[in-house]
Amino acid sequence: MSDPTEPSLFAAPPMAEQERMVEAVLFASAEPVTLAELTQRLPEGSDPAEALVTLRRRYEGRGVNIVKVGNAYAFRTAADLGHLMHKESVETRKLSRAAIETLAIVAYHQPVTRAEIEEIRGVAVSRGTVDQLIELDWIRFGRRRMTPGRPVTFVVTDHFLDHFGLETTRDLPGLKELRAAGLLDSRPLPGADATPDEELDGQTELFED
Amino acid sequence: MSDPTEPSLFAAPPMAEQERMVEAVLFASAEPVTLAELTQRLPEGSDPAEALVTLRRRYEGRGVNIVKVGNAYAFRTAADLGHLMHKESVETRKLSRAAIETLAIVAYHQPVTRAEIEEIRGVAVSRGTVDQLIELDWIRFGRRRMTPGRPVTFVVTDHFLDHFGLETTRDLPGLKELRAAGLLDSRPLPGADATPDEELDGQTELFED
Amino acid sequence: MAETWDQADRLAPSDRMAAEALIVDVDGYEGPLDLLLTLSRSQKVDLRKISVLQLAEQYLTFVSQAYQLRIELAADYLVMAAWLAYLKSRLLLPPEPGELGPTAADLAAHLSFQLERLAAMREAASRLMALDQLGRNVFARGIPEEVSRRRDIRYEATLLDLMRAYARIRTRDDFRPFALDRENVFTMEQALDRLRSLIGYAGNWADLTSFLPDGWDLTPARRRSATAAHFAAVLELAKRGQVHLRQSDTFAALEIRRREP
Repeated sequence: MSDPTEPSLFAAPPMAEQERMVEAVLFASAEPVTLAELTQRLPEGSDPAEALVTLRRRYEGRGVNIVKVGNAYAFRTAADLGHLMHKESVETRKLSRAAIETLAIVAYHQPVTRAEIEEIRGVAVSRGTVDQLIELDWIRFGRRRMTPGRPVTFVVTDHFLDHFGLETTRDLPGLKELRAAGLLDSRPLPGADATPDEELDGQTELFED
Repeated sequence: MSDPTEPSLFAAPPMAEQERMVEAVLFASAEPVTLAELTQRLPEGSDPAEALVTLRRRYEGRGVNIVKVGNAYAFRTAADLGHLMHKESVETRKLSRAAIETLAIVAYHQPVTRAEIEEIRGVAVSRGTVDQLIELDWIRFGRRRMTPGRPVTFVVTDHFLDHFGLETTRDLPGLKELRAAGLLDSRPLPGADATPDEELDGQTELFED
Repeated sequence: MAETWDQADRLAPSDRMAAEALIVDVDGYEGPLDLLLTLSRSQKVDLRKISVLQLAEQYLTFVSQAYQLRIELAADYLVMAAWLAYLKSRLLLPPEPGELGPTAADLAAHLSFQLERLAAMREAASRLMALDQLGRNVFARGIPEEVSRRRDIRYEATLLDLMRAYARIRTRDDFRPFALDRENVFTMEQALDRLRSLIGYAGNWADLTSFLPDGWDLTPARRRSATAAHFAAVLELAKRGQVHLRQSDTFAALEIRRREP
């Protein structure tokens, strides 16, 4: 970022104008637009992050709002007006109970291995379930776990966040309570081999950025 | 249209609320919306025509405006900001099968020579394919192989990892995992002696360390 | 499900036990843990405070009911039953002094932790699905604008594409059997041609296997293929009235003889 006290060769447009620009770019796109992309598209020296602050405030309580998804922003209709949009709503495939539970486990425990999902649910996870969630672009393969066998892990995608209107996985409903109750800890069966420390590291990583 | 002086059975929402509704409907609709349609979608007794007047005024001079298209209304980017829409015009195309296969081989087997790619794919790799992947900044030249002819090798770039959301190529799932996730349906046919999981031994570096 | 629980809650404990004995429907549960969670609901207490002993009893009753009704129980139900029976005995007996390993109380606490966690994840799943969802409660721009001034082609590929491509290449070999392995297959047409020219010599009863071509009895695969082809060909010839067939016993040698015109 350039030092604001240093005069730039290209004077950035006034903030009100930058706000209009951000508004136009976000409005035009159906997908969330990252801050990096906004910076790239606005004239040199612009500060879209600042423009976004006022713009978001301007749309508070309106029929459309600006939501933050991961590191990106998008206009979305206000949730209370959903009933007016019947025409636009797309019938989504009905997810099986196994798929919904698997999705929740990935979201709350990520990064999580298949074995861990099975341990929590108490049953095997079928191929179709994981496949369906990957197809929906709600979960993806994450980093391998640094434990014997180096199993792959699953994490949720930004598209998942966008779909459920979450800014980050920290906003998952009830996350704090679940964590406080110790229900997100990986707790091995007493007497079983101690869990390698790495596993716990993987757990925390996710929730701090 | 109902006479505003005549009391309706259903109290129409306040005008500010109607404005929000029109705003949301125009935003989400895949086509410009006519006044008749708005009347139909808003609660009984609403006056979308009036809501539109204030709403249009509200968007005057903003980054997006409400424009009348024939007999219908829609949001459009302000004309003077059209230049910002360059990125939106980006046309995305699927990579050709040859390119995606070549990319996959480089990712899973890097560093790999062109002859090795051809051996794995079973067909010649065209220059164009390699050039395209280099141009996309997904693969680059690696070190020369210390074998007769000292052929160049290909490796994937950081940009590739970034694009595909990988930390390292080691995070790529192996065949077993692909199969477990249901992404791979083929099963060795009975009678075929092939034991596909053992075939993985060829890819040593990646799947076992 | 909820109805079943409500109903169960209204009953006296003894009646409830009896009622549960009747709802032995293994298909209704997603494994032993799911069943245990359902059973634990009848205790109407915090999952951390459930009586694992009582739970073990209920589960074992369930399993024995299923057994009496001759319902097939998956192995994992039986493994759980064995483990709970073990746990139950450990819980009932005083700990042996100097005993190593986890105590029965630890094991019981872990089981209630597992149940609580599963219940919590189910609750979380339903809260997740109750969130405002894009395309259902909340909507994106209906007419994304795509002003084409400069055509910039961006090639797209997802990780899924990449993995599928790789999987396709690596499993290509698995598909090979689709292309018939000609080398080790003797077709019926070939056998028919061969037999037509040989049949003239079969004036007396002769074993079918003696007609097999040289070199086809060396490997089992080739022998099987040649035998099958010749057998089919002989049937065809018999149907056409060109040969007689006889077999003295099941699996005995099949003999053929030319049919005199």
